[in-house]
Amino acid sequence: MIPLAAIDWHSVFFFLFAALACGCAVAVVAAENVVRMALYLVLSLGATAGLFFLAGAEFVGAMQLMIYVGGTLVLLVFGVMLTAQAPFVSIKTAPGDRVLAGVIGAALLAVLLQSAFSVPEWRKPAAGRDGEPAATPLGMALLGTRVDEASAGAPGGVRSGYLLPFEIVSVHLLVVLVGAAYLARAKRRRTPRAIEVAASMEPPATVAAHAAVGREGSRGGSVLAGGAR
Amino acid sequence: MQPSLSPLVASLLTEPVGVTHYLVVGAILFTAGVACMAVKRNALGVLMGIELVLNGANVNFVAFASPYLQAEGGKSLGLDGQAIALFVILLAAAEAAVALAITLNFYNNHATVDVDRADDLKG
Amino acid sequence: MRGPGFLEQLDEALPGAVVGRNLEAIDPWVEIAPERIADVCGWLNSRSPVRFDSLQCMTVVDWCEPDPKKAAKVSWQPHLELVYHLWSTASRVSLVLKAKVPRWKGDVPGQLPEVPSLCGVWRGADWHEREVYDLSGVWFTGHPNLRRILCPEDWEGYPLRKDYEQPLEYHGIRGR
Amino acid sequence: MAEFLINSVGFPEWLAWTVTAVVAAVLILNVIAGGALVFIWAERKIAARIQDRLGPTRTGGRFGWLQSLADGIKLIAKEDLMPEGADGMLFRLAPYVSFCASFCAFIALPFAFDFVGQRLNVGVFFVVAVLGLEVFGVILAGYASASKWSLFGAMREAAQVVSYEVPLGMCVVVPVMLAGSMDLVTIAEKQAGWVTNWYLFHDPFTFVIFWVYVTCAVASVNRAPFDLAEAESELVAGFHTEYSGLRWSYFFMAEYGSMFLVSALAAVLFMGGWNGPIPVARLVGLSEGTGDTANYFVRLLGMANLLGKATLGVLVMMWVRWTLPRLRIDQVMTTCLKYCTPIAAAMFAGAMLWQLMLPGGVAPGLSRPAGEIREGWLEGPGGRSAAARSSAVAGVLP
Amino acid sequence: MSHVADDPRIIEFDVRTDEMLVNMGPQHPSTHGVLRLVLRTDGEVVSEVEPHIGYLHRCAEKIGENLTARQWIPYTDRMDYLAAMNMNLGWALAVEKLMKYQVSEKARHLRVLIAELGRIASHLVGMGAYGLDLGTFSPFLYAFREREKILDLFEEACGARLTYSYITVGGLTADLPPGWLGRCEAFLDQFEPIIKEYHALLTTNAIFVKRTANIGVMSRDLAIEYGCSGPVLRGSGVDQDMRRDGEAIYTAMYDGYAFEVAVMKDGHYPRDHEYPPVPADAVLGDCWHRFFVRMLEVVQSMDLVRQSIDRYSACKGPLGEPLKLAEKIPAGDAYLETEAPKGQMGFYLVSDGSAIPWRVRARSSSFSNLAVAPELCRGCLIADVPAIVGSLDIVMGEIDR
Repeated sequence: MIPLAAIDWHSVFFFLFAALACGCAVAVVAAENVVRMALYLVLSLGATAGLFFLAGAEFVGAMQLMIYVGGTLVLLVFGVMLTAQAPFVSIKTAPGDRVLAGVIGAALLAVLLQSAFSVPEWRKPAAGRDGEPAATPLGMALLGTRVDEASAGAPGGVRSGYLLPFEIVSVHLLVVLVGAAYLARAKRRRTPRAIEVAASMEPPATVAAHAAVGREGSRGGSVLAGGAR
Repeated sequence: MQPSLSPLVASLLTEPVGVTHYLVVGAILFTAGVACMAVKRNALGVLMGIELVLNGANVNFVAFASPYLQAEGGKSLGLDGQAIALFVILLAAAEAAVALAITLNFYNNHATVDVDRADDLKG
Repeated sequence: MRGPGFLEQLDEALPGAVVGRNLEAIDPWVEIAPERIADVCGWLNSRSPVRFDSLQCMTVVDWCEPDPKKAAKVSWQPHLELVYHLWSTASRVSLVLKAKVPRWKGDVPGQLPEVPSLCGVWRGADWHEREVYDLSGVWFTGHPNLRRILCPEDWEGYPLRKDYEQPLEYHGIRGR
Repeated sequence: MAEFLINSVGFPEWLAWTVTAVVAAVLILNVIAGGALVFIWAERKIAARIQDRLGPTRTGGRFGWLQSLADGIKLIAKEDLMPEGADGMLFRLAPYVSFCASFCAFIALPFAFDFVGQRLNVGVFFVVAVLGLEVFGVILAGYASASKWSLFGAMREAAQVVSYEVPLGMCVVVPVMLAGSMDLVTIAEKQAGWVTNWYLFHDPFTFVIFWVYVTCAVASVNRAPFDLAEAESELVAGFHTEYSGLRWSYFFMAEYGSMFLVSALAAVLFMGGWNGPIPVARLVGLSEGTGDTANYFVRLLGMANLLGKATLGVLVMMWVRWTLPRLRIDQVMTTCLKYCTPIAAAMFAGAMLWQLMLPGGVAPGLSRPAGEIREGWLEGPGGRSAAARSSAVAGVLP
Repeated sequence: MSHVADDPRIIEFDVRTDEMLVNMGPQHPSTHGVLRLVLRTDGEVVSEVEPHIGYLHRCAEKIGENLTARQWIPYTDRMDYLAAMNMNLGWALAVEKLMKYQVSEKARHLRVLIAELGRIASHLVGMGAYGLDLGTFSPFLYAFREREKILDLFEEACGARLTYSYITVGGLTADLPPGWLGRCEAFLDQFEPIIKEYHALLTTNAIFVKRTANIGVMSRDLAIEYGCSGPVLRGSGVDQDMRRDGEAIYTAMYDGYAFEVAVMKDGHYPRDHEYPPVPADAVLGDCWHRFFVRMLEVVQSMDLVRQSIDRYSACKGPLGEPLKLAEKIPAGDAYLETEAPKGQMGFYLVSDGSAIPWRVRARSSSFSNLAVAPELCRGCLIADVPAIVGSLDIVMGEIDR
């Protein structure tokens, strides 16, 4: 039994989020139903955001939640719903493909794990944890000014920030937005709206003109009884 | 708790996590993503695989960037890692938008989202 | 343009369509040959001097006495009488048209009598004709969608006919 | 609290932190659950009063205090139905996804100086991001219910919430820009003092953007006149048509939780947070650092202040709901894309220029050489803790 | 998959979607009873609406063939149960027309009084329920609050709050209790300023205008062709009101009463009261105008009630007894349309000379008004369907009979 006092809660939460992230990632592969896949992906990416928070990258974590989970995945779920007709909700994978993917995946995982464990320094972190709030330096770096410690030793004192990549990404995003909107267009017939139908019909006779006609018969009653009245 | 399991669990829970831990998570996410791209026939499933792969890479970047996880005297990537992770997230959003547009267009034209049926260019 | 002169115009335009009239009744009416009803209404709607632009009401009176004792005393032969109440929005006058049709086509029970549909004249006739078909059992030829409207689609019989008998049960629900 | 436990009670550090965490979690949970009960009761009373009715009068005494509790018990006892064609797992999971999102956002919400679950230096961002996740529960509920009305509601909600996140984000950025920090505590502390220090009255642009924020916040929590996802006259009940019992009540708690959250966020971002219109604590000589008890009292006062403002926001939402008709989905989108977004963008630019042009503004990196900023950052006055860091940055910027 | 583009006006660029059949009703919060609308939708856009009616069919016409004319009065109550007084009146007048019977002068004015109060009550429900359809709850209760007061008056007069059977063949079942007129006038005085509140909450509310203006536009010809009537017809600019244009036996009831038909003439509504201006977006024949006509008629009916109170109290002499329960009806047939709140309510009566009619027929305004709904809803959004159907102000009891 481990004494509670000895438990590193940071590690506990790490394992919690790591298990959620990895478990849900595997579930994405295993799931047949595309909507469930989307749910697992959401959970996996959300848990990864938790890992980012634990690693001290709060800004990246919040970004991950906002853009990735809140934006991209809602878009993805939208796509799922737009195409979620019964036959496509779960397209079965051939068992052969599964086996092949399993083998290749296992091999890839083995290589990656080997490299992950290969550097001893990576396995033993310092006990004392002291991070810096990264949001402000990151924001400044994106605007072209580096204020973090890493830049202190750089020649000239100040390293350049990410202004150019930042601008490129913004323009890129704009282009992508336009492109995506263009791509997703499709020609389709539709029935004209009621307003358009009404507009295409002959304009209603003016009330005044109508009233003039209306004066011909004074009161109700049968057309045949006119003579008698 | 089983005595045989105890030392490992205890060491996991009591020792601080390092870069390696993150790398393992990243590797699993990456592998799951690759497998997803390979296995899924639904275009959106493939798209989800790509997201997982990018996310796995992101985990690595953040891990290397984090000063928390470094060994004594180790140098972290610092802001560079986080900035790259940010750009990856942004580009993933862009990629998802385009991929989704392609998928929807594919769906419009072929009435299916099965990527195996996208074989118009096959000789 | 009111009074009997209007009828003469109708006769002139469509000779033979008017087969009877009663101008002394509370609501004076004109009887039209049932097969000419669509022509007459078309004329009334578009070419008549008084434009009858709406069909207000349409109904069927079943002249039939199921009780044989009483039936012996009545002066009429069993028949269905279609009654159309037209209204002219512009001139604010009404017109009652009647048309007599046999209760069954060719006197074969179950064969509905046929009358031309007025849907082509007034679109509002659609539901009225469906209701008449549903409750009184008159088939309107040329109607785009002649289905039961108030009763369920699988209902049997025409409830507003005098000889209608309520079913004993309907989908397990006791009727009587 | 943890320091208090360690220093005064003599708890070991780990236990102190655990107890603190549990207490914080329970408190937040109770704020949502208990708050939802109170707000549901308030909504019924307010709706009734607006409509010339009395509302609940009997349960629990004169004003029907316990009405929502009684309703809650009824909901627990109610049969939990699931439609035949529903996707069982997703159907069961959906309410909890919604609720968790609403619940998680409270972690970063400060109730007073240091009265915060976890002080994040990206607090604003975190709250907005997590709040956006609530939509997932709704989408899942709509899809899993196997009902067309639910699906309509879910699709409307998805379209609406994702769209409104854009102007909402822009509105939120303005106070962040003024304070030079994304930390909610810092933002609120910057507005300490008289009412004129509130960002709401900082400049004309912030005043306008506050109202844009109100619009977007109401839309993003799906309240009338933007409650299209559950429009009862069109979609029966929208995404929760098929829900009953406890699961349905989770959606409700999530809704009221988010209502309170966006109101509290508005209070922190624009209305000084726990700093009242009149700095009572300072006027009577109670300010930070005059002793533990006094300090604690000041914070409690601040918390009451913030809760009051947030509750006011919720009450305004209720007032609006019982007064206005509902917009149509295309009009909702028009409001977002044609009005809110451009206005927010223009106000954002305006506030930025105001900061840049007028004395006392903050313009990082533009008015000072980069090296100077870096030096200031590295050698901030307040030591090396995270909180001190952010204040150091704020201090070094002109 | 190739799509043929024929008319650029009806081509839209969008994601490929599939049509969906949705049942709105018969258990749906906004269908005013048990109406079932089958919507064919493409996303939020409705391409076709098909009303299915008959869920409230109670064979009233068949029952009428087995009861005497006066015995059928309670069945007319259950047609437009929100304006039962006007239903009673329609049937009573139709029978009186066939019998060539004339009620006393006092009964005539009392009938006007009661019928116009009934019109106010019905329009209040129509207005409140329309707010409900558009997602605002409070006006509904404000409307019901005032309607309750009318129902209280009715209850005092006849003992019932919903199905009155008060106006009957040959007169009314009873005279008004003492003090009733004073209470009625007090109600009118109290009610008059409240109408401004309704205008503030609904008629001129920006969101309300957005939801109703230029929605469900019904051209004049369409309205006439479908036989629409009442506020639905007048909302399209057709100057027709049976109280003025109907048959002699009905218009005689309103002889000497001053009122102007609530219809837009030459671009404006009658200006005998302070009404809010017509919003710029509103098109003649849209939901807003149908709603507005109802609001105007409430004011108009209040005027008529005031006039009738004066005339009724000026009448000396007895009210007159209604006809016997089994009074024989002369052979023949008669059809009479009266201006009920929802539109022209026609009763057709065929008699073979006995006390029991040979054939009874009720032509209801809502029946014709609802029949237009598919035309109006084509191509609208789902949210517009309740807005359009609500603006027709239908009552299922009248449609299904």
